[in-house]
Amino acid sequence: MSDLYRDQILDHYRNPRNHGTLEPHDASFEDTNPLCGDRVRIDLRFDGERIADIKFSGRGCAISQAATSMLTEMVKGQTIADVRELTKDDLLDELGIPISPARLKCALLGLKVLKASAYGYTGWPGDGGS
Amino acid sequence: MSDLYRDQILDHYRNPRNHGTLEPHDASFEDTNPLCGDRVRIDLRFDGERIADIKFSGRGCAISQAATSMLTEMVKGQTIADVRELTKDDLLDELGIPISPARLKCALLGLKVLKASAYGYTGWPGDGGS
Amino acid sequence: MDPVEIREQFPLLSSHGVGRSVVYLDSAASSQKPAAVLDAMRSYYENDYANVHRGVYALAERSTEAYDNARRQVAAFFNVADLGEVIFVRNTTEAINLVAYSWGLANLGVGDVVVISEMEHHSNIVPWQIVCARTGSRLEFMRVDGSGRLVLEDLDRLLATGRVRLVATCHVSNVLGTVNPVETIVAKAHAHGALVLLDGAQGAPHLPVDLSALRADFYACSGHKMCGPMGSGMLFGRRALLEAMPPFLGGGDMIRQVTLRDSLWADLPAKFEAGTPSVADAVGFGAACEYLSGLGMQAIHQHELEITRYAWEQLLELPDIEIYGPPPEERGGVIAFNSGDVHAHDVASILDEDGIAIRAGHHCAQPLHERLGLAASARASFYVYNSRADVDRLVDSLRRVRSIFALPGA
Amino acid sequence: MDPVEIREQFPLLSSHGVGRSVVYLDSAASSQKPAAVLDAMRSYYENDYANVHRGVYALAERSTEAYDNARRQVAAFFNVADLGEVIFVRNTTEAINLVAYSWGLANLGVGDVVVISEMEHHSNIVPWQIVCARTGSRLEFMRVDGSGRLVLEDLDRLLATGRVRLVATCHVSNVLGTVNPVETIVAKAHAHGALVLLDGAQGAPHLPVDLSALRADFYACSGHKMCGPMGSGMLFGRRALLEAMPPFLGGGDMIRQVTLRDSLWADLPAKFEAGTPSVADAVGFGAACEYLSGLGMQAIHQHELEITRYAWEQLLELPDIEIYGPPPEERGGVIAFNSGDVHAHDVASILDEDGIAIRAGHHCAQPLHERLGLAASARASFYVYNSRADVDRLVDSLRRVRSIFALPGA
Ligand SMILES: Cc1ncc(COP(=O)(O)O)c(C=O)c1O
Ligand SMILES: Cc1ncc(COP(=O)(O)O)c(C=O)c1O
Repeated sequence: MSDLYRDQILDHYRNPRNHGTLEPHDASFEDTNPLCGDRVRIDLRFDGERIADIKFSGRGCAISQAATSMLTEMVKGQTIADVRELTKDDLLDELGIPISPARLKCALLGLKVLKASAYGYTGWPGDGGS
Repeated sequence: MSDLYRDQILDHYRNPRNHGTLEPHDASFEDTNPLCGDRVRIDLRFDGERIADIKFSGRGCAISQAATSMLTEMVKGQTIADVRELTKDDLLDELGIPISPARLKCALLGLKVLKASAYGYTGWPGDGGS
Repeated sequence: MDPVEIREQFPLLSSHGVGRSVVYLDSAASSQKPAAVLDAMRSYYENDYANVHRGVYALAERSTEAYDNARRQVAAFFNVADLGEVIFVRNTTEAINLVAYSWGLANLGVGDVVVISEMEHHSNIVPWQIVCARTGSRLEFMRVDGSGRLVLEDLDRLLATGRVRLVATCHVSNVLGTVNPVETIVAKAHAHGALVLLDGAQGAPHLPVDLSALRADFYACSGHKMCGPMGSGMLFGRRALLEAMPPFLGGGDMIRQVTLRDSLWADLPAKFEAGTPSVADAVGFGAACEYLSGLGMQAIHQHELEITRYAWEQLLELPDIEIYGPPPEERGGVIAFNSGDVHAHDVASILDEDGIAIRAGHHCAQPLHERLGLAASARASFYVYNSRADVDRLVDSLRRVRSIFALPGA
Repeated sequence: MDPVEIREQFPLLSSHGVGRSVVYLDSAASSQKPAAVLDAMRSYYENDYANVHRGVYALAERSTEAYDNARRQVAAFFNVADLGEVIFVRNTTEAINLVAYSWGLANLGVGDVVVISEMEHHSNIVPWQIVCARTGSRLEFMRVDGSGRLVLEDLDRLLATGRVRLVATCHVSNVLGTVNPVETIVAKAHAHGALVLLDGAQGAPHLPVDLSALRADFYACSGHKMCGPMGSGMLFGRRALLEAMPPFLGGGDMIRQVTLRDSLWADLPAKFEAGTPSVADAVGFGAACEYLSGLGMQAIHQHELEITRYAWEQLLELPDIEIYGPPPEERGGVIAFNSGDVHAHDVASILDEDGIAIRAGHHCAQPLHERLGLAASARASFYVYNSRADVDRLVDSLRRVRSIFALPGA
């Protein structure tokens, strides 16, 4: 019916995985895509280097919310090093739909927030002379 | 040889009539065409309403200087009312050459100065509730 | 007016064009161009090209004549008799900034008030924020009521303080479509000694605008929204105001005389057109004005009223559609809406799959969306080349949106 | 490089064009356009037209891609890696005013000095007069020596005061043709903590310009002088400076977030491009850069050196010709001159009768003409489509001027 709005995307949009907030959390970050008003927040709880729990909240288009939902499933149980290596292509492959340049910012908002949230916990790459 | 630079024009340019200044004078005005740097000054001496003497000075292109020279011949001995009625077409007819829009300001600089000079003596049309 | 015939005059949309199957409903952002406009520009470049002003050779004279002629065409379109009152600018945004920087910096001070409204485009908000901050003057607002109309009591209340120097508001809202009561606003402001700037970006393309009758002090618009090229726009200003204002941009063509220490300004309109103007874009703008006059602005307005009413009725057939702004007879050819809780970007993406071009987002009117409690809206806008068939395709595709998102009733 | 062949690529000048018999020697004012540039613009309007930014439909994406691509082309032409450092403007004049208003108003104060030179175009004089007057800073000058070169000792003396915040000068003079020692000027200024703005209006079209190597802080140029459309130009600025500067024009596209009271600015380059940009003109500008790169900027420079040397030699064969500025090997393709005491306007009018287009007047450089003790000069300027045959026709026609005005030796 739609190249973009496949069942998997709509399913994640209607039934977001790992939705909500974590209190207390070890790290949290929120950002908005100013052009469309999409907003995503991600809370993380760590077990050493490993993501023990992750939850996201926010509002926005189906693409940004579904992509973030799928992203939380991808990284739950992974290490910070894994998150660091995650590329936008990894996420786009997982989404499996043709994202046009104008919608790219929607699709990648969650990833941007996740990275910021994880780096907020460990320090940004390049910080502290590492 | 040239549509614009006919003998009459060149003659007036090389041998300007009524060239110089009048001291004392009854009226005098000077203006420049800022775009090309042409400058014309006209001095007038009146005998009642009649232009008893007229002299012009300045520098500039052949068109502006020749046109002013011809103009002084046209108006010497005329009344202020005559000057008031003089139109740019009268002067352009007298010049008798095809003046392009870009050179119009050159051709009409002297007329503009003459009118300002004469009005400076009698007051501008519309001044003083007349 | 037959939009199907008119469509053939627009190369992109015509039956030979790449957009022959596209339903273009984003003319409020920018309109497509008729061949007449593109041809006029090309012909200028190929037959009359030179820089303008001061050149004594034949090409430069033809180029200057083309520029002057474009100004006459634009002035005639707006019924302005004095060509010095028509300043060519890049777009509405530059026109408003010109007034803000030139008139605003010179005339606003502590205690003075500039009034805008909640429904303004960012281009009629940000320049006033900048200038008010610089001059210590205050920015105040007319609110928008529940039906998308300006709350004129706010204007009365503000004017009554005697502090208002300028009222700057849009002729037509680019989101709500509201046609503001600009004659009333002008009369009220003038009665209190305040000037009026109208942002005509959405007015000039769609309504007959007679600037002699309207008596606004400034009027700004964009050529690219009215069949003209990008890079063209107009600032109209009353001569006495423009003459009293200091220049804005400094450079070639706007001066009478320059010494190392000082300069004398040129006469209007050159005083506000520093540097080499975009003559080609002005020529295209002039041709666009001729084109629109040929169709007739009253006929264009009528056509838009009809298609907007039709779209309004058809859209409201869909459950859960929310339309913002006043009823069709009080608006220009713009309808902003949301479909259930589907995000406007998702709506626009699905419509795009069906070849329907609408805009989604805040349409450079964030404060208005804030006021309406919305993150975004979808917006369909209509122009001379849009037909009822376009509306039907829009509505069909919106049904598909509903079914994809499984909205109740789909 | 074969100018006769190149001429065929310019519709106006080609053997089918209205200007086939015209000798166009006014490219310093504005260049003619190759078909490649006009075709790129037309194709954009006919196949990819929509407003840019934020549109999610296919046309808007193509339009945005066309705009981004144009910026990549212009950036590549000037060897700029960071696209955020390339701001599209209407022309050189707007670029310089942008720096004057944005950087100048924020950074200049009482006691500060801006240094320009006696050979500047009004566009690089008037903005600094305006901003210095507003900020209480002082405008100082490098003089021009008898051979038309900048007196660099003036720069040294002024820099030594420690007061100079900015040195703004032309890359190439539009009257004298002087190619200024811009590397030296940049080094001197930077050594004293002053910034450098180069007015590249006459540099960019004629010389290879590598902005990574040059290290100027700002570089301004006009597309219409380099085979591009009117309405296109570039301001290059170093990222750190542009980021620290407040915006200039306020409106759509240059903001990240707007509330009624406050705004957050967008990232570069959008921060300095308020309102709907002229994408079509940017596309044409990009195509012009490609076109010039295809010919090769080094080859263009070489061609101009040769034709200027030839013209110089031929002109000096005429008695009473006075040429202003340095010898041909130190200049761009511009020769300003006077023929005996014949006024430059008369020269240009007679040349026009012979189909030869030159400029006459002060060329927007009144202070320089004052300095040279001239009311006006005649100016012939050369570009890629000019050949030795054009020079020969110029010289023949100047002989006619002499004979009409019966100059001695005619
Ligand atoms: C040296 C110089 N600077 C600035 C300008 C102004 O260029 P524009 O009119 O395109 O803004 C010119 C051209 O006229 C020039 O030659
Ligand atoms: C009401 C209104 N004002 C101003 C603008 C800004 O127009 P431009 O981007 O052409 O400067 C627009 C269009 O986007 C508009 O709709």
